Amino acid sequence: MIDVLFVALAFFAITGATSMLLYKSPIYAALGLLICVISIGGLFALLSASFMFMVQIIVYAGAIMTLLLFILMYLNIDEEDLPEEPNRNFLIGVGIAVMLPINALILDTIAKMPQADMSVVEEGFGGVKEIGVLLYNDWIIPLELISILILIAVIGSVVLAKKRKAKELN
Amino acid sequence: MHTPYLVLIILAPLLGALLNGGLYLYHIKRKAIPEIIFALIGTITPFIAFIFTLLLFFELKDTGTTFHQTLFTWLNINGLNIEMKFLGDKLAIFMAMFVTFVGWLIHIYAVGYMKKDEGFGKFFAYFNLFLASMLILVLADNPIIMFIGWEGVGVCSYLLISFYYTESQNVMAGNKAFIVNRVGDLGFILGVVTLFFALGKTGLDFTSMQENIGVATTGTLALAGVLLFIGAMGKSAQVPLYVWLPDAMAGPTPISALIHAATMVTAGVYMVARFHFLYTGIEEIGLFIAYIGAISALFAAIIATRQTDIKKILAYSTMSQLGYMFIAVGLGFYSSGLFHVFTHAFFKAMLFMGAGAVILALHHEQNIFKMAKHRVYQPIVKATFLIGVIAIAGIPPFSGFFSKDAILAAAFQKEEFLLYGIGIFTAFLTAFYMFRLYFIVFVAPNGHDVHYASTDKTISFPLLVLAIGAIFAGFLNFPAVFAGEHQVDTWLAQLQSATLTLSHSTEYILMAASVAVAALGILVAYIKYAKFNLEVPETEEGIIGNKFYIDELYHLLFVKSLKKISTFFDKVVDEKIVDGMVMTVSREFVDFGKKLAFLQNGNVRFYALYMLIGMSCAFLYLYTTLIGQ
Amino acid sequence: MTSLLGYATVSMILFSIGAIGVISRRNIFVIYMSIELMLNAINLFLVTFARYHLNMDGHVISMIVVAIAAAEAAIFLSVIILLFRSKGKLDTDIFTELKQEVE
Amino acid sequence: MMEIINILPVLIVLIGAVCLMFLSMYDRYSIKNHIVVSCLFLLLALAFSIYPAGESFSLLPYSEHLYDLLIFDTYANFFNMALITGTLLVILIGEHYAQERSFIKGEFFSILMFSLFGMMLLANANELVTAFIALEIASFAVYILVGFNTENDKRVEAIFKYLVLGAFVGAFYLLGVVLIFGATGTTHLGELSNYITSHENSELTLVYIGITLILFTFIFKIAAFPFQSWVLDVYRGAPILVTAFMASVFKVAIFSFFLRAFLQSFPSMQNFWDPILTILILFTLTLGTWLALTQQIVKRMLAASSIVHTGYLLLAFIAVGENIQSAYSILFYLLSYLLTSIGAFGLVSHIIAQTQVRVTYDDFKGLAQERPFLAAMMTIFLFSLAGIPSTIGFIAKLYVFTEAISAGYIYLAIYAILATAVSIYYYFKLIAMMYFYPKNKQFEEESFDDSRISTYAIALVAILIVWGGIGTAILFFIPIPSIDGIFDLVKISVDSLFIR
Amino acid sequence: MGTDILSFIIFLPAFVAFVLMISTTKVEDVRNIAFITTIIILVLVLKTYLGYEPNSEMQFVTNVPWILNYGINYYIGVDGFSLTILMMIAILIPTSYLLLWDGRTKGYWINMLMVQTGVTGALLSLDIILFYFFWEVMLLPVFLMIGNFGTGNKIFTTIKVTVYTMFGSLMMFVAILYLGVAHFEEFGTWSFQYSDLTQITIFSYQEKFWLFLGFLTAFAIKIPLFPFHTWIMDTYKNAPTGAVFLLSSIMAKLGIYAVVRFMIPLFPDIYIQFSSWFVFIGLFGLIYFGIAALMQDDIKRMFAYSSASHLSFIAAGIFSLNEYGIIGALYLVIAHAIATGALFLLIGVLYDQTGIKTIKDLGGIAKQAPIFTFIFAIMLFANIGLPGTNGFVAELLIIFGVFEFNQVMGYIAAITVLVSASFMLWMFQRAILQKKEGPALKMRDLKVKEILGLAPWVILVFLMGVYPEPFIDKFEPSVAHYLTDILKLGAAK
Repeated sequence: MIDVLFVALAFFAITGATSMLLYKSPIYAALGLLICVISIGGLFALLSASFMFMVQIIVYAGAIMTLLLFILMYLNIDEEDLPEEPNRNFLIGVGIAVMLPINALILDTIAKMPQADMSVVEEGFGGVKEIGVLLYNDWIIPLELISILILIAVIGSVVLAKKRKAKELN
Repeated sequence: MHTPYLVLIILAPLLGALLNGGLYLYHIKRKAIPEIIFALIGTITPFIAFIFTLLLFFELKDTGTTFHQTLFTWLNINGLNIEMKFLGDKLAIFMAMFVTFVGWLIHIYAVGYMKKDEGFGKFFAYFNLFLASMLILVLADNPIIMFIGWEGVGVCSYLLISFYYTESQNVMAGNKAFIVNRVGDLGFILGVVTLFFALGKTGLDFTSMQENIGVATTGTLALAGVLLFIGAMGKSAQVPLYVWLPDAMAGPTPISALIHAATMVTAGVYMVARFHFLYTGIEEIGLFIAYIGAISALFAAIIATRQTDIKKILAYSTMSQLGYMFIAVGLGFYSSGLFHVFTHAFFKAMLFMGAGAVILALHHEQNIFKMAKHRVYQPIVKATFLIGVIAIAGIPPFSGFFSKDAILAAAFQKEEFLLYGIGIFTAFLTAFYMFRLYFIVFVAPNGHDVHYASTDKTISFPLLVLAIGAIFAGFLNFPAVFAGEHQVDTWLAQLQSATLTLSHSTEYILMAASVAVAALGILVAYIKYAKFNLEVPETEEGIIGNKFYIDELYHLLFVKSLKKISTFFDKVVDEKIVDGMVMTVSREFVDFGKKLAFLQNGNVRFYALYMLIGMSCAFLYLYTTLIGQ
Repeated sequence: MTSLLGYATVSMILFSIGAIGVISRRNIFVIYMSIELMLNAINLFLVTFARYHLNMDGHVISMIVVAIAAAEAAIFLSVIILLFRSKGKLDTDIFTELKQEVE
Repeated sequence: MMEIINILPVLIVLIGAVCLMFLSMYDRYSIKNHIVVSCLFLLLALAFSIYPAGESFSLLPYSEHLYDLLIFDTYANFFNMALITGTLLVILIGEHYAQERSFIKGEFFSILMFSLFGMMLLANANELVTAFIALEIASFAVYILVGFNTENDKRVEAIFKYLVLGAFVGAFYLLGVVLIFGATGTTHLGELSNYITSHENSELTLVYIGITLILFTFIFKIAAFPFQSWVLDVYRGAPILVTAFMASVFKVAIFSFFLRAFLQSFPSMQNFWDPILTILILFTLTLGTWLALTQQIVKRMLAASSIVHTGYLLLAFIAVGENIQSAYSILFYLLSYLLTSIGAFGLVSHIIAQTQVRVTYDDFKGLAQERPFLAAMMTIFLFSLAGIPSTIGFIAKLYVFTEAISAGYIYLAIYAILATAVSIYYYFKLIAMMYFYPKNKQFEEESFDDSRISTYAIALVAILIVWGGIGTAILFFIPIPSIDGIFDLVKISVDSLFIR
Repeated sequence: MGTDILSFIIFLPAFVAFVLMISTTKVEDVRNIAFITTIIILVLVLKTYLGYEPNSEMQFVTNVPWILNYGINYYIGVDGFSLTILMMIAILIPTSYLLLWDGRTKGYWINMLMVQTGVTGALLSLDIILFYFFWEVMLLPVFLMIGNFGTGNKIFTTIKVTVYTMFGSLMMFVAILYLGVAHFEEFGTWSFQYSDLTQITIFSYQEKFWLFLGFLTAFAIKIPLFPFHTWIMDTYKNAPTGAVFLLSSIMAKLGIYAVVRFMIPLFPDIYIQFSSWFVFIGLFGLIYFGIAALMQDDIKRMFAYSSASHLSFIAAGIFSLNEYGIIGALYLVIAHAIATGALFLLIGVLYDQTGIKTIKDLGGIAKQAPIFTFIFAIMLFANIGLPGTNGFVAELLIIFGVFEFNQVMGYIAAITVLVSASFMLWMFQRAILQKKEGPALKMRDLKVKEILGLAPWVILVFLMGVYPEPFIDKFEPSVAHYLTDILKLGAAK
């Protein structure tokens, strides 16, 4: 059962990713990414990371993808604006060739690692409570730093995106 | 025996040189100084030198002990101990005597000759300087100090020859003289160095050398001997280094007289005599020297027969007389050689002066035929000139006869009949071309009557003095055949030169022969030139007239080729090869950098691609190390 | 099947696809998405290891990664807007003004 | 001493950043005010960081709250001082530029402070993820600074490239972290080192891979081959003030963390990467030299030459495995490079503050007649970059090469020396431009006021550089702190890494 | 001051130069102040010279730490060699000012002062890093001088010479560092004092060889020896008179000095082993440059070749490994410095007046300027080693040395008597003598000031030529010390 689910989700994730890679139009690409992200969320669930599953669905599928699509619409790019990509496939080939050693090495090493049971754990793992406890004790500093990071990101996006001309006038 | 006078002999003319030089600069920069002052300084200082020499001479005559004077240690490094020291033995004093004396006379002569010349003061500065360095050469106690004088006379001759430096060929002649002399100096230095090490670093002064001469092997000594003789060749204008001598006639006549007659050129002979202890050890080198001398004598005599320039003729005759001297010293008859130097000094100086006087009277016309055309009547000059010619031709009892005859006899005694033959033939030629000169210049009819031309006192006085010398100097070495007792030979006994041991009869025969030859030469000259038609003058043509094309040959061999090589080094080797390589490398380096612009094509995706490629290469390495292990 | 290796493979494949996307696509949007994808792959990896070690630090870290991704998104999208404003196109290959100029 | 003192500098900078952020909301505060405020905060922070300087310590304050994620030791303190000083100098020198350029608003300084905050955290970070966040804070701030002038296409392009590549490499860093976490179950440097020491090599494969990936991020940030491509474009595109900041301060910050990681946690594995690093150094030096040779624009030339300097730093870095001395040399070189590049870039910024044109070599013609003082200063900076004696650059090179040689990397050292020999060409070319050519016609009517803070700051930097190069050589009978003072500081800083 | 007199000598010019730089005084004042400074230094050096006892010890030593961590000291002192050359520099520079007197800018004089500090420091420093320090620093003012006041293709020239020479000195730099490291490895302490570095014993043959080469590159370029000479041609041609004077008669000599000071003690055995090669290179250079000089048309370029020829000869003497050779070389260093320096300065005057430096366009100078010609001739004869001038003593000794080293090479060495004479006299004939109208008429004779400036040189030329012993006594012990103690022992080691 689990295996079937895993295979299915993995398949969806990879197809989604591939379609993102292959589709010319950004919309389709975004949708492909969306499928991929959601199925990754599924995999989180399989790994009994229930909280992360939620985060994945809400933040990614919800927030980020929506934002992305929104920008897409906002810029309403029409077909002729899209760049011609003559040598895309060739580059993909090159990319695969280049990425192979990295994958090979990492996976080879991981295959050597001792096996462990990856079945779903029911209690006390990956829940909101446990993570919360962990987050607000051991990881408080990174959390705070993240807040600062996001603050900077906000300022930055404001600074960058705001129309300066209007400000110059008055 | 220590004496304070030796250095004074040198200092006197040196001081004169400095004074004259300083005054001359003042003269041209600030305000003019009358010639008389220069003249006084210039003539008195040699005289002082002469007086001191005379003093020493008489003292030496009485005591017989040689003089030394050490001023200071010139150099002292690890065995190379050179004292600034002067040696007044009989040889040196003998030489210094007539050098100062003749020198003094020539100075006086120069006063008259250089009158009204803008470089008057400069001339006397050079002149005194020349005399000073010549005296250093003569009185030096070791070859290094000797070399200072040796080079000194060289540079002075350079300065004097290119005295009228605005004419480029004068300067050229000066350069030629200097460079050719330098070739000789090269030999001299190397000879000294070789000798120094051959003798195991035991001092460089003549006395110690003489003591340690046994240390060295004959081979090295022979080498040193040859090298030193090369030096002599340069100075004394022997084949093959004689080429500078004729050109050197570019200078004012007193210079020719001083340089060629009395002093500089005889330095070579003197030096060989100085190193007699070296040459007595190596007979074959001596023979070599003798032959070089003989060849030079003959060669010069032959050329002289076709020359038309009066001074060049005299120059060549000088060269040939020097040849005689080298025959003598080469064969070990040092005293005879020096005796010839001595006599030759008188008559040759006189001849040059006479020539100068004539030239002066004819407004610097030197071609004998043209001179003959508008000849003037200068009785003193004519008479003295005749005396000189007779003397050099070797007619008894004039001085030339005794000295030359001794040399020929020596050659005969050594059973070097070839040398003797050459010598006798050269004697014939000498008589011939000298009288040719005399007849052309003074005798041969030129159609119109000659008017009297007065001669300056300062010119005629030295001429007369020298004439006396030319006539009677010979008796100083009156040979035994005439019940003489060889004063000069005995005086120079220290040289251990070989002595004539021929039977009187043979000597008589030899004398008769040489006299006969000389007479024959005069006769031929008389027939050919006494009634010579000046309308068709001889010209310097034919192989002899062109001095066997030796100058051209040298020019081709050394000058031209050297210039070519020089251009090649500069333009090709340096600019093209060495520097070219450096510059090319750097330029290529930069250009290649420009080719790398494609790495900076500004496209993000490609930057990312480089990164990925780099990473995956690194991972390949990791794969081999981590999984491979 | 649901082994460590399986999950690792999946996430590595996703990661690679992301990387390849960055170098092969000219559309800036897609490039951005590819980077997001890489981050997702990393998250998956993290969670896998968290499960493998039963160590929930992995979850926390992946959360942080999500947050970073979000921040990146903010900047990135505003830059995209800027780019579109300046050139009216979303083609990486036209943004090469800064390339090396050779005389 | 009280623990609070250690944290204060970081805190002050953070507070300053926030204050400036609020300040920038009001238009009535001019740029000058912002400059003054930020300088005040920086000086305060500097004071607090200098306070403990000189003594060797290493502690984890407020362990129960911070959970040892941040470490405070002399090493970090040294870097804090360097970073704060650097930023201060950048602001002071850039004062002229900032006031002349309209697009620079109050936010600029706030973001600058934020990035400084990130960098200081980076120096203090004791855990991989924290470090990454700190790095991201710094980088994000710099991204924004780079693209600050949004009206200028070049700026936009620059920020775009920097952002894409930064994020791209960041992903790899995270992958590395993941792998390390997967292998060891921790990301804490201390525990990591324990894990490494307690296991033997065969079990550490994954860790090796992870660290390699982290190493790549490091190399990317310091812009060595093959990650150097972005430098020229971004440095060229960014406002020159920001370029100065990146080239000097940011580079130092990057080193701070990675050097700590390599010295503290995986010293035993150091030599594993030597072959890779060797190749990287060779290529970095060569490529940097070639790029620098062929640049027309002075800014780009300085950027390219910074690649070469990275090469020297890596040379010292590779030698760390053999002798710890070269770690000192890295710190010293960083210090010298910090001063020098701030000086050089800052001076260019000061020159182009009023005119747009002083960008290419030719534009510098005749500067000596025009503004002899600035020309002289520039000459000093270039000498220091070229490592001419009597500048601090020479001492730094001496230090680095000596240690590299004593670590046995003689051939690399010779190669680096050759690179230096070439570098003399492109540095002296600029000097020749300034001194040996007549002044350009087009600048003659311009009037300059060189009696302002920027100029004094530049002079200060120049004096520091010369003093660092000559030390007490001339005044050997006057007891003033000499180069040895810096050496000792560097020593105890590095040694404080090994206290526990 | 006291024992720090040397430091004072070194740094006074730099200090004055700095003050003048920041002060805004007129050119005349700057020049006068600079001149006075050099005079003060001359006096100090004279004081040192008289205070020096002729033995092989280092004297007037100052040794204070500079960079403790690396045992780099501020370590200066004089021995026979450096003292003689120091004296030379101190005499040459002020008089050169007198000939450069008019028509210079402020920067010119400041640079001159800077160079003086550089060369003096390099000359006196006994710590090898300190030496390197000054060795590099002394190049920078020359770089500026050529670039600013040069003629022709000056900027290319100045960059070329800088990069070329710096390349060499960087090679030396590596060698120096390697030595320091080796010392550290053997003794556990850092030190760059050459006396300590000579103690190192752990080197393999290869190492020594390469280190030797590293040093040689620097010095061979500076001297210059045969394949490394191409930079001097353009430089001497395009550089201003002052720079050429400094380069030819002072800096090149420092190359020679450095060979004696550092290469003999550091690598005695390599030195001995390869000496024959270097003697050969020296003699080859002597003849090669001599011949190449013959056809030069630019007078400065010709002198570039002639100095190269002489310096190669000096190098031959240095490498001939015996007292005659080395003493002769050092003596020629001084003689050549005086002669060539004077000649370059005179040519500078000539160029300033007539504005031409091609030999074929010159000529007829002697008529216009007799005193100029007089001094020119004296220096020329000194240059071709005429007996009675100092050049002769030196050349004689070198010939002796080379001869003792190897008889055949000795014979070759003697060719020096010919080489320089030929092209010098030819140049003299065409450029100075003869009759020429036109530009030559613009030539003025030397001013009294200039004559006074050159007078000491003329006197020295003859004094050192006629009575060399006292001068040689000053550094003979050091040479002996080097040969017996250092060279032989080092070879044994």
